[in-house]
Amino acid sequence: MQNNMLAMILAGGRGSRLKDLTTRVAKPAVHYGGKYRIIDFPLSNCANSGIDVVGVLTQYESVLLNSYVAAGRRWGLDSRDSGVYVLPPREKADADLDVYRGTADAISQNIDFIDTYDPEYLLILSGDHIYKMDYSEMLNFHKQRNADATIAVIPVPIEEASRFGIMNADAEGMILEFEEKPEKPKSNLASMGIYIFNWKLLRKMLIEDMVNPDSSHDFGKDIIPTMLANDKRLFAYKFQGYWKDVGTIDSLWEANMDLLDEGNALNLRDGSWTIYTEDIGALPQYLGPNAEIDRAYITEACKIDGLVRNSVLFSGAEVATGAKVIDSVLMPNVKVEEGAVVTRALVASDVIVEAGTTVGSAKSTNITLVAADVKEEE
Amino acid sequence: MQNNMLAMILAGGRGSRLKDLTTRVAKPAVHYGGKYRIIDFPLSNCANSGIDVVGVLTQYESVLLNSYVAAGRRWGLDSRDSGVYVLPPREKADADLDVYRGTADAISQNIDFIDTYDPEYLLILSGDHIYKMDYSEMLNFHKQRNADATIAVIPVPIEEASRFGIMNADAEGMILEFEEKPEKPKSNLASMGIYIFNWKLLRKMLIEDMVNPDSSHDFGKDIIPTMLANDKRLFAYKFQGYWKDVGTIDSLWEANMDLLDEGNALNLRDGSWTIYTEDIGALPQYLGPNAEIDRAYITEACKIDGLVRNSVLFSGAEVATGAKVIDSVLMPNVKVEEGAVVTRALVASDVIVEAGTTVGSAKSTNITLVAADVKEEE
Amino acid sequence: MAKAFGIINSSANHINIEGMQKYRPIGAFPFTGKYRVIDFPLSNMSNSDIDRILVYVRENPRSLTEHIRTAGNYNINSKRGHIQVLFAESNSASDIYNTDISVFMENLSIIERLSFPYVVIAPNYMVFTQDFDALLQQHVESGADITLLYHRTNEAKERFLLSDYLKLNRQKGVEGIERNRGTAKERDIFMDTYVMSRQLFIDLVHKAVDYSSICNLCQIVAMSCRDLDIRGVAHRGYFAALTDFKSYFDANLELLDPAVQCQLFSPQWPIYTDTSDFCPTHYFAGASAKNSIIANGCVIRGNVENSIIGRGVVIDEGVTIKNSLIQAHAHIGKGIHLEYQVIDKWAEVLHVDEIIGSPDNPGYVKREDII
Amino acid sequence: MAKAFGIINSSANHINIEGMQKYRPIGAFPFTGKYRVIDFPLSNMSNSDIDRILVYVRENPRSLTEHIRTAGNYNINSKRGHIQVLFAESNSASDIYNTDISVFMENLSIIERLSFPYVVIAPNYMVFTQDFDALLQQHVESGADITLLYHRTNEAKERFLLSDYLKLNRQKGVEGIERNRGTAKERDIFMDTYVMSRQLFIDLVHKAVDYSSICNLCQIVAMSCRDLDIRGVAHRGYFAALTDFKSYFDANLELLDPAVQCQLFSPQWPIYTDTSDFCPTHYFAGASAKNSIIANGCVIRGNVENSIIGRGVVIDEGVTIKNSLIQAHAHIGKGIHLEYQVIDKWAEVLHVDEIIGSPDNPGYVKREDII
Repeated sequence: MQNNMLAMILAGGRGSRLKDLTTRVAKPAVHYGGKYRIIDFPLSNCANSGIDVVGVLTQYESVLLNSYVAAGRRWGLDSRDSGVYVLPPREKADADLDVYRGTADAISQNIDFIDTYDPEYLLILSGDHIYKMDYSEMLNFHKQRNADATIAVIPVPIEEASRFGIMNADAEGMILEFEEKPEKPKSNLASMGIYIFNWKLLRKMLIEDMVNPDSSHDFGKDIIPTMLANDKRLFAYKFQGYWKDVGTIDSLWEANMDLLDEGNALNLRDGSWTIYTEDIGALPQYLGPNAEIDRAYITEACKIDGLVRNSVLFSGAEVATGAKVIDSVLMPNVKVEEGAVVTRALVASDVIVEAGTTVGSAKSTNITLVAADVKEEE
Repeated sequence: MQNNMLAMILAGGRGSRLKDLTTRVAKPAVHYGGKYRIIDFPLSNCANSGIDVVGVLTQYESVLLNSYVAAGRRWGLDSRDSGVYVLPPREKADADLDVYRGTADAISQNIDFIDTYDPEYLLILSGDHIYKMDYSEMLNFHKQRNADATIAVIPVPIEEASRFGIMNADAEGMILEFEEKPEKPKSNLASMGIYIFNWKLLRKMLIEDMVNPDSSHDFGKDIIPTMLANDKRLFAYKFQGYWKDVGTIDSLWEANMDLLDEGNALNLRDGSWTIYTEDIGALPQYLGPNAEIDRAYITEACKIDGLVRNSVLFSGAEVATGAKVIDSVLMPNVKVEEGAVVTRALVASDVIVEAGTTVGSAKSTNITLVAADVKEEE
Repeated sequence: MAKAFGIINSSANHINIEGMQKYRPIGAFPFTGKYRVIDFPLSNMSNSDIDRILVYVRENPRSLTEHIRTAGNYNINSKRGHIQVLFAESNSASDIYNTDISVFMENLSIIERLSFPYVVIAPNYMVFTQDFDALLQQHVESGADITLLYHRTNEAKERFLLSDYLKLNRQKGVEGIERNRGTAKERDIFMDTYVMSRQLFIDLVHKAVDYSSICNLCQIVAMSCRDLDIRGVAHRGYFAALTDFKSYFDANLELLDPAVQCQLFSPQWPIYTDTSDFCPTHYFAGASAKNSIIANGCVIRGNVENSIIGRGVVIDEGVTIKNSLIQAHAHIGKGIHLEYQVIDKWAEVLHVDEIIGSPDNPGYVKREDII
Repeated sequence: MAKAFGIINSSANHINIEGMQKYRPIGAFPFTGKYRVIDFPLSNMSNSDIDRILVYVRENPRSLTEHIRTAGNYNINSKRGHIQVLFAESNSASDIYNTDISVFMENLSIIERLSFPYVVIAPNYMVFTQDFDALLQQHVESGADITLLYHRTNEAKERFLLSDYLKLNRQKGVEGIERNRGTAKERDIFMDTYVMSRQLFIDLVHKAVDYSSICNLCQIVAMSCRDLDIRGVAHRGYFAALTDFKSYFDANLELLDPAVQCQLFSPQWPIYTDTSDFCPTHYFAGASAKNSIIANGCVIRGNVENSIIGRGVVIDEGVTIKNSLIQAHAHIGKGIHLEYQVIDKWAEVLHVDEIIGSPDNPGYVKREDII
């Protein structure tokens, strides 16, 4: 292990506010940005930060997610001593098969896995955020502060702070207080759900937490408060840059639209911090003789012979002659047939918008989610 | 998928007759032959037979097994469209988390995984047998016979046949009858637990079996008899060669000892059918100035300055000056200290046999399992 | 599993694609934006279950060696299979000694240790798809000593002028292999693709060496037409021989026709290449793109028509590009007008107003040049 | 993550290991049975978090290119990192033009596109372990322009006679780099290992090219001693320079001493190599092996003493092997007696009774020879 830090990604979320997008796949496997899945971001961040071993804690309906992350070569995490390991709940000699009871419990149930690598530091990540971050710099910060735990934080507008876990820290970054969704926030530094712990200390605390009947076995609700109560050295590491939790259809659409902006902060084209993903074997995008493109983010295997304006098209999306796609996101393999019009919509994978139909509206407040084929009414 | 066949390895067995060897690892992860683990055999057979995708169905205490098989590069199963996928029981939208109820249920619960690859054929293997077999030839046999299912069989001494599932087949190999552990076996062809099914048919049968309250959800007890009862075309594919189910300490010891024979049928040195395994980074074996070697199978990272006779030494095993290892198997990282004597024993990983002690006996009927450090009595 | 190993052969030294070939062998040339020419023979072999492949690289090995280093990208089991590069190791006094036969001879011990009974040999400068396993089966069943693949054309007067053609009898027996000199309309163009037993291949290598130090494989096979049973098998589908600058240019632009795309690319016969990890292509307001193939990672603010754009290309405001190939990482600066051009990798076209070529005489801007 | 990329340099053309070097560069030579010489610099870089590595191969690239093709074997992230081979692409009229500088010049655009501020350069013909990240840190903190690694010896009269040494002042400033001519007992042998900024490296390449077409890196650095702040850092631990047949032979046998083994191999600093997938070694009744290092995959029926046996070697009944290196896949036939020999890969020693060399003059049997 290059920097003696092992990463664990919590990827068990159902993401039920993403509605039909997550009935068959877990939230971290949801598509984003034309060719990516959300979990590509923490995994690529790990690869680029020199982390060799990543455990992915899955739970709900995870066959697709499991297969997806198991192919560690996508993120270069397939060298001699490295790997991406899928860790669902499992039966043990001394315990029956049971679901993970909380974020901390998911780690506790995998202490044996972590011990195999004997890491000095444990990095805990969430599988459903979009951002680029060098965890090795966070680790340097952690070491310099001689911290017991370091929590990445991001400034949020103070009026929204009550939706987050808020850190109150001193000038050095030492955390004095942690409040989960405070009514009257004292600071605007929200936890990003990214933690570095000294493994030995965390291991001890997790073992205590597992048998604590009053614990909900959660990092934010139980482990961090207990550490603070025990006067441990907790530090807030301030992150600057693009960070998005795409919890709803609207925010997922918006995060995709962000990519159309000149100089957007995520900058997926930056070769020094590439986000790696699945490789698809297909022709590059083909634009037919009638294609009209105006502000668009388009990837391999798309075929376009209609109008695409202000939209993001995922692998294999097709826009037939005379069709119009405006202010919309087409997920993989969506077909918009001749003359159909899609406006302010997020069209789920494999959906066919039949010839001549219309979905979405320029005037709607919310983004229309199109999760089933659109047929002409008779 | 090169030959349109996907493999599923049943690797959930506890292997409790292997005693202390399987308290921490599942049976398929047990060491064999100096540098291998048992599951290397089906996985390497898959790789060498041109199978690209392998699902490994794990259940009990599988963290080590999961991490081990997840590194698909060990068997070259890490190319673009290939992979080794660990499939423990999991929670679904329509079903709670529950253990696999039988061999057939383990497949049934992963129908969604298999469907992703849309295979024509499904190969079902057991994770705990030692043998080399070209499954592509078995598939050719299956296709030529236009079979619905093909079961690999091996001739066993007729007096032992009642311990096995026995196939009664006609001259063409068509199975007329299947008897699980028959008192009066009519044939000596024992099932090796290797099946090729036409996936579409099996899928249908598994869905029926899942809701059948009388079924134990087992291939041998339920699926195969039902297929025979429905007049499906089942064929027996006769295997010639080395095949061993190492269910007990004695048989595991024996299988290791087989490797010492001139021209043993397993022939691990055959470059045309290599068994791939974990790579260990260490010096080759070093034999000191006092080493005496006589009939031995010794691998990398061993250090020997004593006597080794008629024995198999696994990675990192050490035999100090003046120590003697006779008719024994030393699992990884065993240390036999100065002057200690090990005879007719199987010494488990990491055990230290302290200086001057003696374990095992040339006269014992059974092989001595040494699972804890041996200290001098005071 | 196929019973053959594969060899991907280099173009002989009479073939030279001006400009671009200075930097890499034809096998490493970009094709349709994201592929390289060698991806086609490699994918043909991989899809035909041939997973042990020797690639002869005559010159400038770096880019090709880089590109094919990961067998896994071609869906080849990395333990069982292997893509191995054969270099011309002994620097000969003159390029005429630098033949495929001399490299096979140098590496004969490797070939002798391969336990496959057959070999399939395909060229690195032709683009087509072919199931080699089916071809091998046909070869074995026919009882022929050598099977050669050919493509029938009725444009032999204008095209394939640097290629050979097979003289076939009515039983598809090969009576000779000769250079196409454009004297007839219909020809069975030889696709430089051979199937034979490994032993016969080894014998032919020895025979060629004994005959002449500059004899190549095609010549020794041509000379053996009387002694051996050599048969032709017809290829169907898209076929391009990249033998000079114009044929390379035309073959690329031909792929802008969706009907041609379907011939070469089908879901049943995937063409593999290395992963680029480029983000999608970003079109800004004011950009336009018509009848074009555009790879990922581009930033497009100008106008593109009838062109193929490689990975990571940057096209500034007001640019017009027509009937051109823009290779990866090139940069076309504001307002520039390009027609019938090949802009090589990493080139920057910044300080000109326009470069206009013609269909018969497309232009070329060198790799890494700034103009 | 280290802030440097790595270059593994080839030995200059005054170094030649007779016999073996005909078949592969020194970097591809076997060392202690299962490793190759280049595994040491590559593992040093990988363990130092240097994951972008250029390997210059002067000649016979095949075996080395094969060996290092999978960065993952060296525990390098295959997306983030990359081992790239630089070939001498332009065949020069004479070998004297075939210098490291000429290859760096040819590939300067690659080097210029790498965004690392520093470069660490290590040789492919020396065996040692060194934390390059610590060396880089020392370099940065010292403020020196160039840091050179050296090994102090008091055997300079007899050893390292083809190596250079550093003329150091009391502040470890390098005042000159000169060939060790065996005129003094104590010397600070230069380990051909450099740390400098990428920009200075590029400047030096240009400077060398301007100075002379056959100037190499060591020479241009030596000439810069007055103008630049160049400092030496001492290396501790095992060090071998493989510069002729005897030094190669001796360095291997030296590793039979467990104390020397510990110096070079430690669990904290793993040495990586490619996987062989060989089964364990099989000793039959009547075999014996003492004070030897034996790789996997061997079949041993004879007697081995003070020797190093490579992978897959077959040693028949009645054989006696003493003080020898038997390279991979060699076969020693019944009853044969070998002393002080290097038997190269795939060689078969079958039709002789004995070959006895001496410590000062070990013998050599060629690759794939049958004798």
